[in-house]
Amino acid sequence: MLMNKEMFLKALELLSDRIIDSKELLNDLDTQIGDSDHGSNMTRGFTEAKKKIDMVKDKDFSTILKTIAMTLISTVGGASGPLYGTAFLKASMSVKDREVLVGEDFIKIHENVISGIKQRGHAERGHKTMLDAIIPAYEAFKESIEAGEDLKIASQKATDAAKEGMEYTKGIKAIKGRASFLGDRSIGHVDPGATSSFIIINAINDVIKEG
Amino acid sequence: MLMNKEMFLKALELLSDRIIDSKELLNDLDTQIGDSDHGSNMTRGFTEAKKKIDMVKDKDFSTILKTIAMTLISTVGGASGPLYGTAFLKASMSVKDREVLVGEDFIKIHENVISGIKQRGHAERGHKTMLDAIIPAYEAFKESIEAGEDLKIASQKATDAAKEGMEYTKGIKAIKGRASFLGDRSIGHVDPGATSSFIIINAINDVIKEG
Amino acid sequence: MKKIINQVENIVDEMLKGIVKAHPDHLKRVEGFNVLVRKDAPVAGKVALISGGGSGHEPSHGGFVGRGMLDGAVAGEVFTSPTPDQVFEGIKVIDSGKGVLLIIKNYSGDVMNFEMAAEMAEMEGIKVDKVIVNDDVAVENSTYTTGRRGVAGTIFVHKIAGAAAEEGMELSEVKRVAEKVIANTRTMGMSLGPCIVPAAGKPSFELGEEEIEMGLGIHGEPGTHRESISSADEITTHMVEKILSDIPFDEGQEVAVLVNGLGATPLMELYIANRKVAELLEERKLKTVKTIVGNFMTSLEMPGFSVSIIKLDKELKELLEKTADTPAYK
Amino acid sequence: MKKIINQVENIVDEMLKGIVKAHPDHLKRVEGFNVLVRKDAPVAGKVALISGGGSGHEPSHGGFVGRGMLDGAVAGEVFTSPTPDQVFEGIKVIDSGKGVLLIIKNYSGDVMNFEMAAEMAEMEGIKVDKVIVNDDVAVENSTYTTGRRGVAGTIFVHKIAGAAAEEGMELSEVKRVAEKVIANTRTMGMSLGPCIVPAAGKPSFELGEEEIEMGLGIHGEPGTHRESISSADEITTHMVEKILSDIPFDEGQEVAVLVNGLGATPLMELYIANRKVAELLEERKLKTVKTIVGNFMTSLEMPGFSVSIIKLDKELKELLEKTADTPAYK
Ligand SMILES: Nc1ncnc2c1ncn2[C@@H]1O[C@H](COP(=O)(O)OP(=O)(O)O)[C@@H](O)[C@H]1O
Ligand SMILES: Nc1ncnc2c1ncn2[C@@H]1O[C@H](COP(=O)(O)OP(=O)(O)O)[C@@H](O)[C@H]1O
Ligand SMILES: [Mg+2]
Ligand SMILES: [Mg+2]
Ligand SMILES: [Mg+2]
Ligand SMILES: [Mg+2]
Repeated sequence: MLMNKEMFLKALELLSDRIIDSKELLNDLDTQIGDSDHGSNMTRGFTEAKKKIDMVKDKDFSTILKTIAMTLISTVGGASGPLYGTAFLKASMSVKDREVLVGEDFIKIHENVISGIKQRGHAERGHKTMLDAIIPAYEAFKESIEAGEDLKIASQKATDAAKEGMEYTKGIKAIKGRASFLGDRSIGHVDPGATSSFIIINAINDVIKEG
Repeated sequence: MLMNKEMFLKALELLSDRIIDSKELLNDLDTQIGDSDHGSNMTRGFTEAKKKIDMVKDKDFSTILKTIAMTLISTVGGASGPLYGTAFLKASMSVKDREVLVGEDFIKIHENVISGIKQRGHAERGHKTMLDAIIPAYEAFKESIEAGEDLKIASQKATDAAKEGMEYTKGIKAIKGRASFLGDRSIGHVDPGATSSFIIINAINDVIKEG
Repeated sequence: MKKIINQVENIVDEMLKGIVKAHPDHLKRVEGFNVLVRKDAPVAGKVALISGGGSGHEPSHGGFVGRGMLDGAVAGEVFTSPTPDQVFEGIKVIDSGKGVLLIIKNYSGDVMNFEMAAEMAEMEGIKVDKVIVNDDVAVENSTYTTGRRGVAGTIFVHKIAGAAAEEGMELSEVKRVAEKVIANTRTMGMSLGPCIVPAAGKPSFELGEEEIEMGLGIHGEPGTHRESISSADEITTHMVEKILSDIPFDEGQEVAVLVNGLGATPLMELYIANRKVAELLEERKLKTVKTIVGNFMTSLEMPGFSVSIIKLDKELKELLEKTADTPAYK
Repeated sequence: MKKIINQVENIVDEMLKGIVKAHPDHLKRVEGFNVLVRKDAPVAGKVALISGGGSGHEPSHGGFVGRGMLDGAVAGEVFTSPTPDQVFEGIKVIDSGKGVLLIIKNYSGDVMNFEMAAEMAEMEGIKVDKVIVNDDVAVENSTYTTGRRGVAGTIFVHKIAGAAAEEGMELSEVKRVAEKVIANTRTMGMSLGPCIVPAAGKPSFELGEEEIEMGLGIHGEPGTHRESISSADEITTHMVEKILSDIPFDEGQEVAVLVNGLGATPLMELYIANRKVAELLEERKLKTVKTIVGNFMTSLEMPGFSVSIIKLDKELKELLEKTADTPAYK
């Protein structure tokens, strides 16, 4: 199976809505180990992004993703703004000229997104950030696709891995981001950015599942 | 009966102790309609006064009372400092050359204290101040003495009247002092200054009763 | 009660020590007294100004000691008027022979203690006079009662009368200017919650989750009434209207504004309120020539604020615009 | 949550309007942006300084815009770094051709957003450079982690680098001075309670009746640990010792001190703490040449304070003592 334009737009809408619905959850998580704003930041960004998507929905994948990227960069702020902005920008660059997306496209997106986030934020896996949800998702996805499994299966495996990665952040100490200032006190709380990343991956999976 | 030097010193000590013990009560009353400090103010003053009394206890009545007056003026502050300071100063002037105090002396003290407080604070009876305890006490005392009753009886009647006057302040609106800024909201709370005045009158009565 | 303090009895003394350590160029303490005076006091040939009151209103009053404002500030215990001997000592130290003006806020305690000090000073041959600040519009006016409180508008008296003295005016002239300021200044305050007087150890009042106190002073006392919290714009409008309805303002009138925090209100919120104040005054066609925003006359850690407006004529405006150099106002 | 605000979404915009209304002589707003710049920006022939970060730290950063300090300040949402396009706009408006120094506090968000803005500015041919402030000693140093936070000590960077720019130094020189300030500044903070981020609507953490947070930053985050409240002297001693043990101080070293309130701490308490700071520095034979006490880098309505100490050499001392004219620092 593959992801067509209709599914693509549906996925973007669903992930935006899911983020907006999770505002309070993400703020609460950020209150534990940060400054209480991750939900507000992401909601501000994706509320604006939804409006912008509507204006460019007839354009190609790359343009739409770039529009989201620029919107996030100029509305989210904080650490998550540049990082998710960079992520969408890298995704945009990964799908130039594509009209549908297949497994290999998603692998490429993942790889570029991860390298972009690492470059911007200098974090690695295990630092208790969004990367702890995204990298396991990527690895599970890639293994599944390379084993010849269908996009649906690979996407489900990626989502499960993202969830596990998100939950894993609860047990570890933050090395990067605001939570790192807490030292050992950051242990015992799930990372808000890993949670928003899981929410996004999960929303995309829900669209793929149905498609 | 009359009040001798020993009783006089005992009365001063008891009234000081009673004020100090009532610190929290007086602060609490002042919290309702003022600025929470009447107990602290009075306690600061009478703690210091006790030390000073000890240094002049061999002197005459007038000197002792003047010492208290000057101590209160320089340690209490607020509205109650100048008023109680003036009251003790007027009392001091009323007992020049006396070696014991009889009914008439107490009438004279009362009269001078009341006129001193009125002069300093421009308040009248019914303005919800210490005068609402002191003036009724004076009237009851004077009537009793003039009817030929003993100091013990007169003092008890004065104390009962002071108590009634203090309780009466609960139902009226403050016209003078900080509580006046509350307007009708001052109704329903006993005046802290009337309470401290009652406490003082009551302590003196307790010594006279025993004497 | 959580406070950054040591022994409650030592609060005022330790605070004064900390002020002097912070501002050694502006002020010094009169040894043995809770009195701060200008570093160069007495200033020869200048009428001296003294103010003060209970502590807990910082930066009032010590923060306004310096060139162009006060010569001396007397600190009582928290929310308790200072005693006459303290005020008297301050008067003696700052008098240069030109006389001393006492700036008193209208509270029975302040009035009585400062008056007793004035009597003591007069007995020593010092020329003294006084003004009584009563800018609070929350309290209805009446000749029968104590009258209105003196609150944050007192800052305008310090500043403008301070400039008058610095200009070399005589005592009677400085007093005239101070009284003109008082006659033209109005203040209204509100609060979101209580403060805790350290010696009492308990909140000065209790408010519900959605309640605010309107029309309150600067000593933690309750206000004139309670209401439900509304928006910054609604609250500010209510306060400004209360002021504008208390004293007639003509179109084109020049005014100065003080948006004063009571201690725990973030500057962010004061600026949000100031935006509305400015808008309301523009609507009324009043000309705001100076705006002051910040914590100037506080009530310990009370959350809330007051708005003061002063009508300026040419003289007051010029004096307000003169420079001053004090720890809290420059 | 009781606050003097209107719609939560409008807080930053309304606050900026209120600031401009209060200080029209010092600053103006870049239309359409949450950026405050000097009234006379760009200042010809002068290196420009820009700072900023999330809102909620008032008077930081807009309050330090003016002669001798910042040329521009960018305001993000409450506790949220501003976006790169906002910072970029500020850079464009203040650049006079001599280049712009970005003063960034060490938070991933601030660093990334300001860096992206710098990239945009460089693409337009504007000379930019940056310094990253990391004065907080509460966080243990490590090359592995994000490093230390930038907190109240940033005020010294604004002041001293601002004076350097005003003196006509080139961008590289201003940067050198700023880095010297950073290398010599240390801060430690504590809190008695949480603050409430308006959009979140809930306290940032909960503390027991007798608990305090030690070693916390300026975004309502919990600190490094909790302890029972002790006296002002004990708390202050702990903080000063943490600072003095972090950087070697020789006897006779000249220093400046900032006792900074986090928003809801009465000035009274800051002065009480300052008294102890002064005493401790005297005991160590350090020479305090300047003391600043007040709310400079706040955390909304958080009760608490921080102590910052900077080691001064001749150059830093002279620049610190130059006059500045901004709304919050003169
Ligand atoms: N350097 C980094 N690399 C990757 N992710 C990061 C980094 N710093 C922070 N994050 C992520 O950003 C999240 C916080 O985002 P947000 O609360 O919106 O920004 P801020 O921390 O500036 O308030 C963290 O939970 C973490 O997942
Ligand atoms: N003008 C006045 N005349 C008589 N008594 C007064 C006057 N003003 C205040 N009082 C008394 O003083 C009491 C308050 O004293 P206190 O709390 O110590 O001073 P303050 O009001 O300055 O805080 C009031 O309860 C009242 O009884
Ligand atoms: Mg955050
Ligand atoms: Mg009182
Ligand atoms: Mg009092
Ligand atoms: Mg943030």
